[in-house]
This record gives sequence, structure tokens and C-alpha cells, in this order.
Amino acid sequence: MSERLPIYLDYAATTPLDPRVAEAMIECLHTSELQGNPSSMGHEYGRRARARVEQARAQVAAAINARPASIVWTSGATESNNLALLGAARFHADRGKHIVSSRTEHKAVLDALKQLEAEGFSVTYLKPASDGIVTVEQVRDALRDDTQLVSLMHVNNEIGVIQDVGAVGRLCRERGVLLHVDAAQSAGKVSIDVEEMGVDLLSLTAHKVYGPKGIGALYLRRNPPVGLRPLMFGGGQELGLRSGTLPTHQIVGMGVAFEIAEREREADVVRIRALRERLWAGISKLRNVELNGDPERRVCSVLNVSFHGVEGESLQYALADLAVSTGSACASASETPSYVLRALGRSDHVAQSSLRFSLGRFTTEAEIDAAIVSVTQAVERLRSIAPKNTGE
Amino acid sequence: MSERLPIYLDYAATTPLDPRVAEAMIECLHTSELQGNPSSMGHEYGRRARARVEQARAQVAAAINARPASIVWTSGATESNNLALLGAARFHADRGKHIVSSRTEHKAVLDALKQLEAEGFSVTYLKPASDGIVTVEQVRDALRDDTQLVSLMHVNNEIGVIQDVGAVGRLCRERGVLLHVDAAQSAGKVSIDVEEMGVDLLSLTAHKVYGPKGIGALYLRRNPPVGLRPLMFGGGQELGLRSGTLPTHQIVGMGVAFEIAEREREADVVRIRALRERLWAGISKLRNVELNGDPERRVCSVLNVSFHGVEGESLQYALADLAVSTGSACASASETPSYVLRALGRSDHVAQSSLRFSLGRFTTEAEIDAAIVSVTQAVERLRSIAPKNTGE
Amino acid sequence: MHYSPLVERHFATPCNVGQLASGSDVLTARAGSQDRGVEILLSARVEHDRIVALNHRVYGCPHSIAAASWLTERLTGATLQDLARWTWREAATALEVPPEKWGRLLVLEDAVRALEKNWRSRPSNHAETA
Amino acid sequence: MHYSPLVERHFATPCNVGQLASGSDVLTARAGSQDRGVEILLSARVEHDRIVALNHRVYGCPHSIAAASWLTERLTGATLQDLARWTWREAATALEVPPEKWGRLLVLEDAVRALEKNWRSRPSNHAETA
Ligand SMILES: Cc1ncc(COP(=O)(O)O)c(C=O)c1O
Ligand SMILES: Cc1ncc(COP(=O)(O)O)c(C=O)c1O
Repeated sequence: MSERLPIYLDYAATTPLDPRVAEAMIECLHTSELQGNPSSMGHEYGRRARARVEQARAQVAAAINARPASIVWTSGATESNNLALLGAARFHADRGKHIVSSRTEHKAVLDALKQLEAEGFSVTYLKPASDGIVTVEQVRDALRDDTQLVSLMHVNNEIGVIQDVGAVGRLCRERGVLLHVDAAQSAGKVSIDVEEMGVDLLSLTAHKVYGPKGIGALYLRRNPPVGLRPLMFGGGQELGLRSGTLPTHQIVGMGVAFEIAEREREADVVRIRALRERLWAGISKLRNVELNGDPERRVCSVLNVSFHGVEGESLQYALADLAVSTGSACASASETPSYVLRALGRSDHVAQSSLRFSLGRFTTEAEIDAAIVSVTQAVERLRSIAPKNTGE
Repeated sequence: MSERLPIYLDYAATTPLDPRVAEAMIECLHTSELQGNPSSMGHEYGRRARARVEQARAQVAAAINARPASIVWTSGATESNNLALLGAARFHADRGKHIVSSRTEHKAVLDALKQLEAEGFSVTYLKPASDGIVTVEQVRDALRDDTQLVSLMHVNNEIGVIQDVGAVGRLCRERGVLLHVDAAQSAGKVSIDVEEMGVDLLSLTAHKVYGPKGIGALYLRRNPPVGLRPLMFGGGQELGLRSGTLPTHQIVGMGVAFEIAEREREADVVRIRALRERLWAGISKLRNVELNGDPERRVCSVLNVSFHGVEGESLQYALADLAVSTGSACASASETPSYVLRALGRSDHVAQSSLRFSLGRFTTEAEIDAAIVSVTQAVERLRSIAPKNTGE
Repeated sequence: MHYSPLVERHFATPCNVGQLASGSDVLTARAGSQDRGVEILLSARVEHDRIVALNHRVYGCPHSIAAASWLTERLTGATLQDLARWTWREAATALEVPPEKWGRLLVLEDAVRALEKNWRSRPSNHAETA
Repeated sequence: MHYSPLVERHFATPCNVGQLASGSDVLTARAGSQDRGVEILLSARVEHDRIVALNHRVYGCPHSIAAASWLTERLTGATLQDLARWTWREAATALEVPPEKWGRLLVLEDAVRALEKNWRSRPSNHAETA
């Protein structure tokens, strides 16, 4: 175990709690009046907990311009994505069994779609251009008479590109097709307006927005109402769409996190983007480095770079003083090169030599400058010991 | 809103956090080194979070005499029950489509079974005797050649009776049928030994054991391994059985809660049982009150009483200074009389006039004495204004 | 469940609880049953053409208890015509009883109708109504 | 991924990095490629029947980098026979390389074999091997 902790540049994997969020959660953990079951409306403990739950529902709804009644609490975006996709597809199977999505979606979308394929649905996985963007034309061309659902992520978790969800939303409206958007990575960084974007289902999670892990939400359009088959059944909480005792402290934490994220979004974005540009300015001084994903249409916080002539595992090992990721958190446990970079046309070998730097609310200029030094030294050292391609 | 808070006698709906659990959780909320994604094994933040997650897994496993590898984290017992029932039934559908359960299971079991019936499974719901007990003979008689699964709760949440799960486990072993046990209400109050009980699947939740809401676990036998179809798909956490970022602080809280609950179980049980007997001694001085459920084979903490000649809603309203429940938390939002008491043969009207008092670790003798006074006064007053059945 | 202040007051301190000792000037009426969730017993002392005392006993939900208590205040001093004119809606409005509880107020009206019937059938009454 | 202390040391401070200036007494051998994930270049100065200097360049994972560095220490002073006897398993054992990485060590062995072949094919060598 390293003594000094590395510089945290893995905000896209998960964010530390904002102290204001921690404070709100700790109040719930310390205050016995708030520890009743929010479903126990028969007594004061339950009613007070319920009041906090509904306050948080309003906070999350406000952050995406939705009505509180359209927010369903879940355990995170994985559950939200599964509830949205499995729930809508199974419920509306009679409308048609075709679904349109993309190759660069998060595993929680891709694996849910695989399950639907096993259940007899057919899925078109759109291949983005090398910049990571899926165009509305691609979606239009993929729509069929039996298409019931389109699922497209707002901001990609590995390369940070932003999809034009609004245009796809208008298209889906015209065609009477449901649109699900995985917004786990955009909340707090890109404005989300479910009305303007014409979204029917939208997945959110707290732990990418300085809130707690293990709590998320699914936005579900209420007019016209979108029908869903629940993933789990029981007490009938959340209008029967998601049973299970509501975790007051978690929900309160998510509410505060989203309220802060929306209020401070613009200031955060300006600061974080400047830091990211400083990082890229430093790293791009190295020869043979390549930015992955569209340089303009991207979230402020993510920088995904391929380092040619440097082996990925050695690069990460040499950068022990930086907490960065070689892909999505779940993937980085494994050795396999990022399927997202592969979809952009990168070779296994280049994908393997790529790192995702993701910055956040607590990143400092000093950390960025230190990161530039580490990366430069590591890359130059590894290149210096490698065989020259113009050898002998 | 009442100024002074009522006396909390609704521990079966949910328990307040044990301060030691709160402390452990707050450490996670305050310590940035612990706020990495437990799946980010590429850096120290992830590895330290993972270490805490695995420590908690060992704590929960130890409390039920299981191996850590057999514990899967979920969002609570609702999810655990659904994962166990939907997951096993769908996975093993080829083994047979018959399931045996009981009428007094929690809604999270009954509604999951309803869903399975909609998917073509047939379910036998055993009717317990008026004492609430389902006998092993009843289970034996219900088994068919195509029975693949038996689901029986350990301790009932409304009346507190304890089922002889061990005997049912031995029977299921003989017959090669899977046994699922919903142990949400027994953990920390009744000894749970998955080996001795011969259980294949067991549902747990933290918030009934002085741990946080929104975190639970499913015990899943590993040898021979029990196959399950996941409810949600994605990052592949928890060996692919339950994807989604692991909420370190929640898991740590559950671990500490179960470690404490098992260590202090016997002392807690003795204290709480004495308080419950004191409560019953006081309440039973009233004429025409009836204890629901077997008087001996019951958990230490629950007392469910029918008050004849008193209308239920008025009784609860008159007892505004007591936080008690008219059934399970989820049910008490609604007006309908408890289906559990109905299954025991009580009339709607008697079921309607019943209250569940549930005691816990922080209940005091003074609270019990005050509760006795309130109940006595309320019942006598309401009876005094009612028409005498031998009227005129 | 929401309870109006008036319901709260009558539930906490119901008035005219009990049953008047039977006598030639005392009418009683009973409606509902415990199994149905509401049971009401009214007893009224009538002098000349008016109710001079009205007592009640009630089994039921807070709204039913409050409504019965409220009724005894409302109809003390009432004539047979007042009784005939009275309907459950008056109680529903005065006590802000939610629709799901209206059925219980009908039982209260049943009791009032029964009381009215007994009053009409009193011998001493024929002249007046003739 | 686990790295043994020896891997850590050789990765942090690899020895004999570089390429010897070509000359009649210098043998070189190359194996693998960046696309395959490992590429190794060895250059050895031979005097009489021994390697008196052995340099390397390497592209690859930490295990590959450490193994190449370790190899140059291990085989400095080696004879043609020592070279012929050497196998990747020696590196696997010494550096505690996990099985999933053994394939990469085979590339290192390829480089050693190539060096051996070049040595044998040296004119000055025929006499000795005859
Ligand atoms: C785009 C995207 N979708 C879904 C998820 C899963 O969210 P959660 O970890 O809350 O289940 C993540 C993060 O892991 C993500 O980045
Ligand atoms: C017996 C039983 N099973 C399942 C549950 C559901 O547990 P959770 O609230 O953790 O989803 C409860 C409590 O609500 C319960 O008492």
C-alpha cells in the first residue's frame, strides 16, 4: 500500500461526497425522528421521514425540469437503466420488439439489451463515427415500424462526448417511439431538461454528482404516462414501480447533491474545463498522443488520451501516483481493452495504451500540474527504453 | 404535528441506527480515501474501499455461518426476495414450474410469486393454523414432482411467529428442492445457521437490525452452487449476479450492524422479551383482548393484539402518543385489514381492531409502562362510549 | 387520514354521551353494527314538539364518533320537522368528512330516521300530525 | 495485477538499457512487435566464447520490461551453451510471473533463440562448434 495517496483523477468512476451532502446525510443518521419508515404514515416518525423523501424528490425533479411525481427512486443508474429498458420493452412488447441503441452505451444498457435479445427482441447497435458521435440521421435510418424504444446515453463515461439527445428526442416524438437516456454522467455537468429534450425515460445516479453510492432515480414521463413492468415486486412503494423501504438518508443525500450540482453547475463547468485544458496542453506536448472523442462536443471533465509507443499496463503502473482509469471502473478490473475505444475504430493495442483522466469539483491546479509532470516522465521513460521502430 | 414525539414501538417496520453503526458509516462519508469505487482496483482509493466491502461481507457471512463468497449485496430484502424467487424460478424453470410458499409471507415474496404465476409457474400457498405456524407436514404434502422451490419466512413481520425452517430444510434436501428463507425479521433475534437449517437462499436486510435502509444481502449456496437469473445486468459486480456500483458506506454499516447484532443477540433477546412480557401483562388486564400468533414460538420483540369492541382507526388515533403499526409498514399506508390476520382466520373487523407493538434495543421499561397506561385509557374510553351489546 | 379540527375536538371530548333512562317521553333508535364498522344508539327526551335532550353511544372510526357527538348538539331543540329535514350531508360538510367515509355517515342518518319514525308513531303525536 | 519485488525493482530501474554500437563482435536479435504487446531488442558483445555485454530495449507490460532487464544481468558472461539451455521458465520463476503473462515471456525466449542462432551463424564461430 502506497503511503501518500495518489492524485484522484477518476471522478467519472465515482465522486467523493460533497461535505454539504455528507452533512445532510449525517443529520439523518443522527436524528432518531427521521429514522422511521417513510411508508409508516400512521405515526410521526414515518411522516417526518416521508417529508424529507418528498423534499428530495422535488430537488431532483427540479434539476431536470420534471415534476416530482415523475421521479422513481432506485439503487443507482444500473437499476434505472434496467428498469427503463427491461421494464418498458417487456411492458410494450405488443408495440413491437425492435430497439435502437449504440455500441458505446454503458454496460448497464448493453447487458440489459443482451437480455432482451435473449427474450426475443432485436436490437440495432449504432456505430458512432470515430469522434464518438451518433447522428440523428443514423437513428432515423435505423427506425423500423416495429421499433418501440431508442436508448442513447447523454454523456459517454469513457470519452465524455455529448450526444445530441434533443434532436433524437424530437425524432422519436414524431415517430411515436419511446426514448430512454442514460444521464448518469451528464447530471451536474450538462443541462438536462426532459421537456426540451423530449425524453420519456432518464436514468440518474447520485455517486457521480458528489452524492452517495447506492441511490439513483429513474425519470418516467407521466403525461402521456409511460407503462413499465417493475423489476422487483412487493410493498408497492413508488407507485408499485419500485418496491422496497425507501432509504431516507440516501435519498436526502441525492436531493442535496442534485440541488447543489444544478445551482453551481455553470461555475463548476468553467473551472473544471479550464483545468482539463491545462492538462491537455501539458500532455499534448508529448509527441504521438491522441485525444479520443470529439474535441468540442464533450463534457468539461473527461480527457481520454491514447499514448502511442507506450504499453498500457506499464503506463498505468508507472503512474502509481495518479488515480486514473483505463476505461470504465467495472472494466478496469479486467484486462480487456475498452470496447468504447474499439467502437471508435482504435486497435486493441492503441485502446490498451489509453488512459481516462476525469476531473471534478475538488481538483486543483497544483494536482493538474503534478499530473502533467508524472505523465510526461512516465511516457518519456517508457518510450526511451523501447526498441526504436527505425532500429539498426 | 404533535410536539412531543410518540414512543417508538414500531421496530418491526424499521429500526433506528445503532450509534456504533452510524459512526462506522460516518467514517466512510468523511474519509476521502474510502470514497473510491470498490470496482476501481487500478488505484488505492478503489482498493481501500474494496477492502472495507470485503470485511463487511465477512461480518454478515459470519452472522449466519456462511462463507463470505456466498453473500451477494442487494438494496434490501425486497430485492433479495425478488432475486431469489424470480432468479431461481426463471433459471431452473426446466426443473419444474411449481413453487410452495405460505399465505403469511411478506408482500415482497407474495408479489414476486404473483409475477411468476403470470409467467406460467403454479404456486401453492399454504394456510397456517390459527397460531400462524406452517407445519413441515403441510409442506411435505404440498410437494410435487415438478416442485423446484419452497419459500418460507423465518419470522413473520406482523405477528412474530417463528417457522421451523430447519425441519423444512431437511425435507427439501431429501427431495432435492431449493429452499428460500426470508430472514429479514429474524436476523439479530433468532439464531440463523444456513448450514444447520439447510437453506439454499436467504434474504437479509440491514434496516431491521439497526443498520441503514437501502442495503441488504442474499445468501446464495455455493456448493452445490445455486444458479440464478439476475434481476439487473451491467458492470458484472457480485459475480454478475447483481450489477451496480457497491455503496461502501452502506455495506460497512450493514457489516457492523450484523456483527453487533450477533454478538449481543442473546442479551438483547432476554431484555426485550422481558419488556414485551411486561407489556402483555399490562394490556391483558383489559377484558376481550386477544394475542395473535403462537404464544411460545415467537420472536422476542413483537406483540400483536386484537382489541374486541374497539374500532381500529379510532384506537390508533387515540394512541397518537404511541408509534405502533396496524400491520406491515407498507400496508399501514392503506386501510385494508391485515391479510396475515385474515389468513389466521380473524374476521376483517377483528383484524381491523388489531395493533402490532414491536420493541427493540432502545426500548425502556418506562416507555412500556407509559404505553400500557395509554392503551388502557384509550381502550376503556372507546368502549365506554360504545353501545352496550346488551343495550336497553 | 385527515381529521378536521372539529372532528379532533368531538373525538377528544364527545358531548352527550350515554343513554337516557327509558320513560314515556324518551325515544331511542339504533343503527349499524360493530361488524359493519359503525354502530350508533340515540336516545332523545321529547317535550311538547321539541327534543330537549339527546344522548348517544357510538362505535366507529374517529369521523363516526365525532359526527354522532356533533349530531347530539345539532339536534337538541329540534322539532320533528327539523329531524325530517336533516341529512348526512350536513355532518359531512360541518366535519369535513372525506368521501371514503360518507358511507359511515349514512348509518348516522339511519339512526336519525329511526328516531323520527319512533317519534311519529308515538300516540301523543297523532293529534299534532293529523 | 500482482508484481513481485523483483519485478518492481527492474521496472523502476532497468539495467543494461540501450543498444550496443554494431560491430563484428556485436550480435543483435529482435522479437515480437508493439501490436503483439511485447517487443524486445537484444544486443550482445561476444569475446571468445562468452557474452561480455548484453543490452536490451523493450516495449511491454511491467513483467516483460522487468524480465528483459533481468535477462541481461542473468546472461552476461553466458556461453553459447548457457544461451541454448536458457528457457522462459527461469524468468517466470525468478520474477514470479503469473500464468496469464507467460505468453509474453515466450517472446523473450524468441529473442534469446534468435541471438543464439546469430551467434552460431558467425563465421568466427564455425571452428568452435565444429
Ligand atoms: C453512463 C453510466 N451509466 C450507468 C452507470 C451505472 O451507475 P451506478 O453505478 O449508479 O449503477 C454508470 C457508472 O458506473 C455510468 O457511467
Ligand atoms: C419479512 C420481511 N421481508 C422483506 C421485507 C422488505 O425488506 P426491505 O424493506 O429491506 O426491502 C420486510 C420489511 O419491510 C420484512 O419484514
